[in-house]
Amino acid sequence: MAEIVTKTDYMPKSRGKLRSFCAAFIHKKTAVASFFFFCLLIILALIGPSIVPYNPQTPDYNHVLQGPSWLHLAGTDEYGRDVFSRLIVGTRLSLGVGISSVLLGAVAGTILGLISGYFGKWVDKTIMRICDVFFAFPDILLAIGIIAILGPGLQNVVIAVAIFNIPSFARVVRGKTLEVKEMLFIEATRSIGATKSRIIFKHVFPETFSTIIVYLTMNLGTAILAAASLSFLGLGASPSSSDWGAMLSMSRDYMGTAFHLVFFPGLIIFLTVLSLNIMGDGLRDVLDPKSKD
Amino acid sequence: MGKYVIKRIIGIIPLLVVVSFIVFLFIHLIPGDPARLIAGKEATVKEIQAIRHELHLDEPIFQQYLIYMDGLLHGDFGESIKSHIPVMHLIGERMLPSIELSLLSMGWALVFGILIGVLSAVFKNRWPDYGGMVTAVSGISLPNFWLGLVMIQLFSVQLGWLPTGGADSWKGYIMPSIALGAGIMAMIARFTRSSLVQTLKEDFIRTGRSRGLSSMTIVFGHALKSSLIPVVTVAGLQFGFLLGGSVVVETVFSFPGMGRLLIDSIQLRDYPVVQAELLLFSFEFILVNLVVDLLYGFLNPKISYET
Amino acid sequence: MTMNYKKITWLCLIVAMIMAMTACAKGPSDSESASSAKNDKDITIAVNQNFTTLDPQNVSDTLSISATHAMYEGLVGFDKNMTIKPVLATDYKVSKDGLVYTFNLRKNVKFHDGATFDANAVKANFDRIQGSKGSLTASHYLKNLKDIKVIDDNTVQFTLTKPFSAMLNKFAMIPMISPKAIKKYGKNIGLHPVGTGPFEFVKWNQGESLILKKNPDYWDSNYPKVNKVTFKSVPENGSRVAMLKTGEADFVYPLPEQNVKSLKSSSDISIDQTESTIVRYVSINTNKKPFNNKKVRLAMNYALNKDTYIKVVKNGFGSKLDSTMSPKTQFYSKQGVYEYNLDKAKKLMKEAGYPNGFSAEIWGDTASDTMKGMQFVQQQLAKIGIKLKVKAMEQGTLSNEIYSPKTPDQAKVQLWYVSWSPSSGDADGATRSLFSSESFPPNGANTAYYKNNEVDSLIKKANKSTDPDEQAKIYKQIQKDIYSDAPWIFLGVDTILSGHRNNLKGVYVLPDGSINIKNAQLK
Amino acid sequence: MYDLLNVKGLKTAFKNNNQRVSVVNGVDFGINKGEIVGIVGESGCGKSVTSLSIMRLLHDTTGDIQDGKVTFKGENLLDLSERSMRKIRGKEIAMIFQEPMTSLNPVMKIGKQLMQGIILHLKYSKEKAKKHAIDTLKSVGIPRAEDIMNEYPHQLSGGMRQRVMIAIAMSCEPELLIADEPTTALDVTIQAQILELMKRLQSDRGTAILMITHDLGVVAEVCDRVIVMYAGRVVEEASVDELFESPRHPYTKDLIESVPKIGERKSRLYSIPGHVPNPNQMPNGCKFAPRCQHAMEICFNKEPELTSEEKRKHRCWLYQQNNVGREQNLGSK
Repeated sequence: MAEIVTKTDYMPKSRGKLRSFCAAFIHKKTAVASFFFFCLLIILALIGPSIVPYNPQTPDYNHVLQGPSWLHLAGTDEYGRDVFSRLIVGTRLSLGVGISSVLLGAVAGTILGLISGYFGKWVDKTIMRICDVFFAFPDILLAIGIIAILGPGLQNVVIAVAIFNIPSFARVVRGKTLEVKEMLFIEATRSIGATKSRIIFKHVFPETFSTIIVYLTMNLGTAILAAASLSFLGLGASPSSSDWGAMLSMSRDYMGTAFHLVFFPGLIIFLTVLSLNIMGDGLRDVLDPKSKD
Repeated sequence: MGKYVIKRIIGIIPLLVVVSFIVFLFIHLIPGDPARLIAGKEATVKEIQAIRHELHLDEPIFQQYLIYMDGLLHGDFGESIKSHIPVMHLIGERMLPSIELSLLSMGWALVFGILIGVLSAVFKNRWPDYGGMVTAVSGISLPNFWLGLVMIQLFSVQLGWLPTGGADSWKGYIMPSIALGAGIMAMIARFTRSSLVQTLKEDFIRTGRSRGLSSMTIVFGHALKSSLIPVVTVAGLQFGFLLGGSVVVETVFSFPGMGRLLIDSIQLRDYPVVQAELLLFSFEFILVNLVVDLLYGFLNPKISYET
Repeated sequence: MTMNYKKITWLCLIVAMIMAMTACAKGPSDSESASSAKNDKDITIAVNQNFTTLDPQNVSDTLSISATHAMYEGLVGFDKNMTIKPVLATDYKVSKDGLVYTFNLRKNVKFHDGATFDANAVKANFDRIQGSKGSLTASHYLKNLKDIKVIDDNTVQFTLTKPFSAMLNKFAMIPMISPKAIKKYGKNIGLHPVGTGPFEFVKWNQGESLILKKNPDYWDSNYPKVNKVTFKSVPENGSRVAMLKTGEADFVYPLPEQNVKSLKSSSDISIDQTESTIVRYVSINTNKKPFNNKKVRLAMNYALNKDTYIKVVKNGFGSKLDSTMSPKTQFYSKQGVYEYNLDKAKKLMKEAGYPNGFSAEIWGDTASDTMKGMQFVQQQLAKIGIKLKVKAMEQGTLSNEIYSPKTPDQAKVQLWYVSWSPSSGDADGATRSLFSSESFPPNGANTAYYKNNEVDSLIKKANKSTDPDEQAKIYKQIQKDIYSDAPWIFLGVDTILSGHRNNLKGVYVLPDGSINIKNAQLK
Repeated sequence: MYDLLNVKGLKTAFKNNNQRVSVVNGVDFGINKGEIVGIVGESGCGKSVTSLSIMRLLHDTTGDIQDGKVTFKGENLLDLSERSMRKIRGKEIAMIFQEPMTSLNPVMKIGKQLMQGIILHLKYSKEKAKKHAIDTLKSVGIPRAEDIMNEYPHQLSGGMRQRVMIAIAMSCEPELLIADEPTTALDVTIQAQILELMKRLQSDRGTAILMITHDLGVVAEVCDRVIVMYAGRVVEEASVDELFESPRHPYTKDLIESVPKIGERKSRLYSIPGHVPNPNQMPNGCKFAPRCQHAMEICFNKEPELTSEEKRKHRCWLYQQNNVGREQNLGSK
């Protein structure tokens, strides 16, 4: 979908936009810091497995549950595996689940929102009612229900989390679409007889793009938290994977004896979500100053 | 307004019927056989069949729904498949702690959230604002189960100040309500801030100042009330969620709330309990929405209830 | 102008403080219950689950059984080692053909509501169970019961349809409810327990706690020795341990193995170990390739280091499973363990035609110790090239996956990490459902789809026998046959760990995992 | 020296992208008791900021008073603590604003908004305040004053709201009323009513009024004396009659020129060429020079002083450098 924005007729405009965006974003120091932290995480997710000091899956039954030391920065777990290495390798899983579920939710939500906002009337009413119903369910209950039906596993976590992301995207995009629809140039395009789908995807969608980016960033944090909660309840990632939520779930029995097992995965989740939220705030201030939280 | 409320409440009934049907289908869609789960691992097919018959599980699903609705119309929510305890009793016992916990979490989240939001808005772009917003963003970013675990480790195990869980004394409510409220507080703080910042730019604020009103009167007497609409919206939504019980936090603190009952019942495919609880939950949610709507009217006199 | 908002800052701080104070001030009214809860003769027991019901004839989970056994008693019961002893009966007699059981009842026993315990009360109870048409759990125990006869006030006689060697164990699982209460409460008896036991029911807060008090008129005047017992459900392991440390709880069960070390240093806490009837294993679907090859199954057994299993997964507590049942189960007979031997395992794999191993799925529930065990099996079998996918499923889903296939060929289960404990500690319960070919799912729990005609006929023979020695011999053979066929990866026998404050004595956990509080005593 | 308010060398700057930009730059003027003084100028000339500076109402902006003196009844308001300043606001000096739609709190009943100031400043009891509030509402010509006390702003029309604003401002009998474009947002017929009302109040109560407007018609109708501002400076000050009869500053002339007059037929309305200069790109000399038809060389290099001439003042080289131009002008009179 992103290619639509970079289509030739938008090139000059978006490049100028990009420059002014960078100029404004650079002033948000915390957001920039968060951005770099997030980049670091992405890099870890990509190259993590090849740089870790220990194989994250190899057990060492003679060194179980050791506290943090220079040898094992974040200690070892109940099988003697290096927690630090597992956290790094787990970046790929945890970010992957978060990103794919939010993207999935964003794509579906955006399409629904565009349709709902553009066509209005009963289409709008129907879509929004359904979204309301989904909205009214607490995320985690909905996810538990979905997973109960689909069965456990990461791909189902992705689906569950994506599903409860749809309404929020649909709503935001719809609101923005309503706004954009009234703008003059859309009116103009319509008058030259452009097709509906062309108007929606070539003209309305790019206008909503900045809003979507902001929401994407913010919801990514929530999605990572939700996925972690599901794994914590034992409904998500396979317990043997180094997914952060799964690590937390496996380690909570050691709360009293090996607190580092609980502490570090929680910390990394917290920092990741924090950086995403700060980044999202910064992006919102720059890209979409009108929208409130 | 009384008329409006009655109208809304009557409007709930058909909604609940629809919800009950969806919920019924949803639950029966989940794979798993309650008869198998309660009969135990040594049970034979014949025994399980007997139980299924007893529970009407061998009838077509629509028939089952009618049987269920018939009971419902007579005020009978049925009994737990697992324990044969009346569902109303099971839920009744859990509801009070859940409501208390929700109120407490919401209460302090509102008070501190609004305070932080006000401070941040008033000191916009100065250190109290940064401090407040760092707190808020952290609150949203914290995994609440982790916060719970860390608090137990610190306050119960290390310091021994608070019990690790349970709901038998007021102390048991402190940590769960913090774990639950932290995120909500953060949200409320952010909404209050951004809304109040907008309001403080309004002309009538300047009017107020030109009349010699103090900042205190301006912020709390004038600006806050009109800034609260978005805050009430989130708070209402979150309160609805809270009433449904928080599975994760209840698990961490072994709190006897609705969330854990629901999860236990889903795991045992204890249909009547799950149905009743989801139904009740929808009802609560609709009710909270009604209260929020009424609050809108209080906060914004332009909204009238003629419709 | 910057000072303009000083007041607001102050106001906010003050409001915050007031809030904090009111939160604390809420205390006195509520805290009475908390502070007065700790009396000299009151004890608190923290357990890991919720009670599901207090109807003693409809309980199925060990925890609720524990609670009902504090309030209710059966004609016979188990002692600390799971052997049968008379309780509400003073003695009993079994006819030669194993069909007629005659019980002489204890005199001067009263239910908590004042009703008298006599032969008619016993009959009322058995009538209730048989009248339930299978919806009460206890009716499973009475499948072979033909009729019950009141001989006189203090004598009852049961007749079976066919001999059933484990019948006495089943009688031990059927406690007596006051007939008056059955009439009064009907279906709601689960909420209003009335028995003859040492403790009377006070209050049950769903999902949170169960409070019992001393029965002053208990027939054995030496008991009980404490005034009040509170059971609290605390599912989070760490929290339960914390409660024991802080003294919030006097007795904690189960005690997580990993916490033993940290608790041992504490001078006012003791840890008790009980060998249980709970066996841990991975059932192997012997009907499926490559598991239908005995060499593969043996290789898996040899590849798994049981010592490390106990050390890592069980944190050092537990013993190797050296038969199909625990040493605490009736008619147990020790077999030779498949000791860890990687070379032999690899050799067997090669012989079986899988020198490079294969891929498979291991299933289990979402309990944290199951997930830990599955991972360990995964790590161990990786050494002989078996790549396992760990699939943790929520209970309902798992049971659906396992029990819904109608025929062995439809079954999808390959490996299942699970535990088993015979509900009444008898050898039949530890064998028939697991290894008889009649017990393939959905008819039973033979998820190994193990079929051995000799075992099938031996199981039938054992049930008919009334001679314990003969039964012992039969079960010895059964265990030997099954163990050598290796339909499971034999892992371990759980050691039950419980912790208590040193001033508490007499509370113990039975091998089947139920808690006995009759002898509870505070010093 | 004027006997009510004296503004001397007032300088107010705003922070914009870490840059301080002077919006009001050395404004001098004064008001006598019971006088109606107008400040006119195009939007952006700093007239509203001047009024806000007098009231020290720059709280919620990035603005800051840099220099100057605002003496009210012998007291420099800029030296007062915020607390004492609050006692002046609303009681001694009241203010009404342009937008009656948004200048009232939309979620508070009229009565409460009105009584708040009365209770605060006059220390009346609640009942007495209510009575006083109703009286004030009646005095600004609001029918059914009792009912309106219990109504919300959105239930009133624009003109009514402005009357309410005036009532609120007048409720504590201030000595000075600053009216910032009070009629701009209203219909023409309502405008006249409001101006009439203000004039009546002034003559009844002797309240001095500082009327800030861009509309010379309003000035002509109500003011005694006029101050013309351009780019943050006073460029001319004169009595109403003098100003309209013989405007001195070319800017004033242009302003008067651009007002359409009844009975005159012109092909096009006159408009002043060019734009008000951007505050951070002020020309060096006379700020009006780039748009001035009479600009001389000096006008671009040096800024003229505000010079007194009898009872009027002006800031223009035309009248300072040589008397030729001046005599020419006088001659034309």
